[in-house]
Amino acid sequence: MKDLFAVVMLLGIYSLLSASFFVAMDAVDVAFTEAAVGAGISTLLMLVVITMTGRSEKTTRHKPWLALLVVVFTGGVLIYGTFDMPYFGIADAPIHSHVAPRYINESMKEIGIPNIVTSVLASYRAFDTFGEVVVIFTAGIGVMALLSVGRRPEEDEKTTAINDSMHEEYLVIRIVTKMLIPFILLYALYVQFHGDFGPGGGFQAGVIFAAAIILYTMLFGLTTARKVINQSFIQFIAAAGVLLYGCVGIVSMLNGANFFDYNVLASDPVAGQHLGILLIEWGVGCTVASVMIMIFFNFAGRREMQQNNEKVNNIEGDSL
Amino acid sequence: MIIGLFNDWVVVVLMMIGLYIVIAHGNLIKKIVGLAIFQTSVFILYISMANVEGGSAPILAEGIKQFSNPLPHVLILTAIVVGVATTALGLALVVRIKEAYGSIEEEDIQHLDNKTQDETEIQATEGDQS
Amino acid sequence: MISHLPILQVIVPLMAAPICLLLKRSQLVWLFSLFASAIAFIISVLLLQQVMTSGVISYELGGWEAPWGIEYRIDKLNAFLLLIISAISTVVLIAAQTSIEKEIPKEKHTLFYILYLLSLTGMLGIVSTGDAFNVFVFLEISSLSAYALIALGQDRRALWASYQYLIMGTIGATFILIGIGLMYQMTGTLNMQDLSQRLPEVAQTRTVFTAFAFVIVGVCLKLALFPLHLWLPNAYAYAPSIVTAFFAATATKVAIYLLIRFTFTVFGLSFSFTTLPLQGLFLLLGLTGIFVASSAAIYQNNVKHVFAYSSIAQVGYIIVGLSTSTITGLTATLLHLFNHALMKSAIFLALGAVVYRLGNVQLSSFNGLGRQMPLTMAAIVIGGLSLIGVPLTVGFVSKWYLLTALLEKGWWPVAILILLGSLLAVIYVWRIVEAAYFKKPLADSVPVKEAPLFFLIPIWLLITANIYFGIDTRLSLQVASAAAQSLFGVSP
Amino acid sequence: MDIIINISGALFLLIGSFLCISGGVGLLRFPDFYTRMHAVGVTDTLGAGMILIGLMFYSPDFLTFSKLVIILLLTLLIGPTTSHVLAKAAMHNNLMPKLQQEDNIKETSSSNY
Repeated sequence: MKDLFAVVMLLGIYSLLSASFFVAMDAVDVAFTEAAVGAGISTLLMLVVITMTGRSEKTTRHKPWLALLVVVFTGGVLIYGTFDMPYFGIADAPIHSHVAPRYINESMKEIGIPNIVTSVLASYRAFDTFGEVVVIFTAGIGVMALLSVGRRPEEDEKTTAINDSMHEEYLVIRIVTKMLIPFILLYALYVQFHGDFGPGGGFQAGVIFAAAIILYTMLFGLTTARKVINQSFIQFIAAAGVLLYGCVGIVSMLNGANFFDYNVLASDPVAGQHLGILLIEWGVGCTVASVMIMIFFNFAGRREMQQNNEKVNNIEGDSL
Repeated sequence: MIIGLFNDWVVVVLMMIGLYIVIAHGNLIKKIVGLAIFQTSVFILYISMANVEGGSAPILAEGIKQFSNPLPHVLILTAIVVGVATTALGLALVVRIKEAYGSIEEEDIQHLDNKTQDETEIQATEGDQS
Repeated sequence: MISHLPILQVIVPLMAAPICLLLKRSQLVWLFSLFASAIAFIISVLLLQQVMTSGVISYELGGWEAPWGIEYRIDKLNAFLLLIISAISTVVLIAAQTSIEKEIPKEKHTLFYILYLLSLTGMLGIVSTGDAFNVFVFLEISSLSAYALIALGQDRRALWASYQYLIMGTIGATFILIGIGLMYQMTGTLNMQDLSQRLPEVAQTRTVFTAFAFVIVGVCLKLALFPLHLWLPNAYAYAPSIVTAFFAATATKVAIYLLIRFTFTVFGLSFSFTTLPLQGLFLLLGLTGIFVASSAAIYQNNVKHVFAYSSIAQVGYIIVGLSTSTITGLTATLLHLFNHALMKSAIFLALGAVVYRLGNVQLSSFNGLGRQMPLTMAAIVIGGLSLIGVPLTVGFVSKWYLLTALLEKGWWPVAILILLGSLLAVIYVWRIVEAAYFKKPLADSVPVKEAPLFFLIPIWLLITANIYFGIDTRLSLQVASAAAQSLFGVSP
Repeated sequence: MDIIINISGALFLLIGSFLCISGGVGLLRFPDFYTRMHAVGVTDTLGAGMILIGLMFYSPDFLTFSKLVIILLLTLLIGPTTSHVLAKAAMHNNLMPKLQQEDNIKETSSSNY
């Protein structure tokens, strides 16, 4: 498969198939995230990178026999390990009998949320999710450190010229997107607050929100998108999301309980849990949305810089 | 036996494919694709571990008694997000490598590195003689 | 507030990172991150005292008790590592602002400090958590920020080194994830303490054996043990000097901590050293690592490469100490963790000063540096001596305990090989000393002044610590032996 | 009464699945990119639409019914747009449709692109 474009498309389809596979395995939250994050964002980023680095790929393999040997050995060890694993779907496997029953039976009393995954994600193991939000924040900062481009003054008349030329070319898709974007944003907010009752939550909502804005940026051009959403505001939201998440923990610490103990946040414990989970889901949603937008703006900004450099070189080339 | 462990063998095969791509393919983007496949296979391992025969999704509703285990789902939510973070950072590095080296093939980069390595050594030896 | 110390240790640098993003100006951000790192150091000192007096501290996050919620368990081993990491990060941060002026473009300074704080958070999080999956999450935080920090290096090879480190690091982290998954599948719990109680029943199954193999390989990849060390030399040589100084002293130590934690606490001593021939494997890999890395260090002409290879050799010493699996052996390992962190951060900070003045670290440009930068070169020489293990320095103490452990075990051939390994170290340190003091500077090289004050204070702080702990070993020895005994289940 | 609902629901589902199968077969059999895209267009818009209508008959309460209506409107809006953009992108990369009379070699090479 020499054409990278086909490879990336197949990866997108692969993620979508694995998302539907997770639905078949009763893992609805995971399927939602895999579809939104795996099929959506990573395929999109890879496509942006391919426009910058070219689509063809050399087919010389790098020491294939050594690779095959290592892989077959690791696979062999793993297959050796699978023989004593509990069979697929058996109810009395160790993981269903030790820690999980408490989550399934008591979570309604202790936290009062139908979606057990959200209650485990946000309350029992809230620190894992906090670590995860920091991972997303680190990725955003890392991509910014690598790809951020110093902004030079924009010439306004040049941008409006591009806008008009793009207008007729993308007429149909622009009209449809103008109709769609408000509904996508509304859907993102629905997913954000529906996380307690059905599949959904901060991550999926953040990604869908970012997808809507990325769609706008792709069609209406980076310069107009930068006017609509300025970069420093997005960075502020990313930092604010992480700080909001952390402050919920600090408030519960100041009230005398342990870090991330929501029982002390409100008068009675269950209301405290609801408030805590709502706040941290909001923090997660803000951070994920702003980081995904930040990452895409950095990639697109880098691509724009490369194209300008090529234009400048061509102009110098012609004028020589 | 076969049906019981079928999921785990699928996981092992996917893992081997992903690992092979990462090691054998020279193109940097192909390596990241291999990494993504390698990570997705781990997700399938966790989720097939959590599934209970005849159980429904872990959302409390009246009338449903048997649920699949919510804990691996939480772990995998974290792992997916970590996977995407690594992919985003890897792709940012690929863009910078393309700008710096002009190519994203492992041999070209290795070749250019060895060339600069020899140049510095030649300068060093001249420095010693003078 | 005293009871919240374990979580504050991780939260302080973690919350400092987004705040730095809001502060924007790099001078202010530098002071703020130095302040945050200093607080983390103070907390780790308090924690160490608390642990030494009142034993293990357990802190349940979210108020849920152990196997259900996440639990922070701080015992002597954690507290010792937390002290090393936060101390080194505070000292290295002092020299950060002056060093990155020459190495990182102006607008990326704030992002550098944020990534630095995040990698510090990641490492503190790995060391202090008692939950297996939480280790993976914080491992990813510290690794992601490490990839981005290494890629900030000036040389274009930094990008390629960071990419290779990303691929190897992600494979390592995913191996650890597979290992944790298999362990979880057989026991049903993620808490390390709970795992160590429930694993013996299922210890003889093949799945637990595979889980153990995968976790060990994943951690050894992060550890840069001999066959899996390919990413380390380039990553440390081409990264900004401050990043190398910080990671050389802490990143491998955290991975060694993970190795000790999984082999001793989670899987139990009997299981780890009987089923997998771990003892022989570690001994073999450690020794080959020492000899291969030290001999490779001799032929490098980039001084950072020399000391990167010597780091791999020092990891070899640590793994040999671990393979003895006796109390004195483990004490020697923990001592060497502490001493190696002091040595390597001092040397790499001194190299940072050389890069600040000269711009490159080629051995040829070192000629005649002894007279031009006397204090910096003196620091490198003392660091080199303590690497070899000359008496009155920290290196001697850990070599001494390593040798006694080996002789106690009766492995006198291994002891001789260790001494031979130190001779190799003499050769590559001598090459630098000879270039710096006995060679005339090159004709075209412009004479350089001494390193600025901001470099000299941390360097000489570490060098005095190098010598002080070489003489008065009460603190490091007492904590290391107490930690070793607690790991062996012998109450001190 | 519910027998009629069941039968019509099953009927719609049957038609929908038949359309999807025909789209799939079309995808394999048609020689050229644009004809293949037509087949996919059929599956995407009509096939999915029919299945959704069939599901509406089986929906237990009004909430799922209204959700299904919204999904149907969405697919009717998005399906044709994506086919349009796909065709425009193909034309943009100068991939000429395989016309009946001229069958020169250049096209055949590019058509199985």
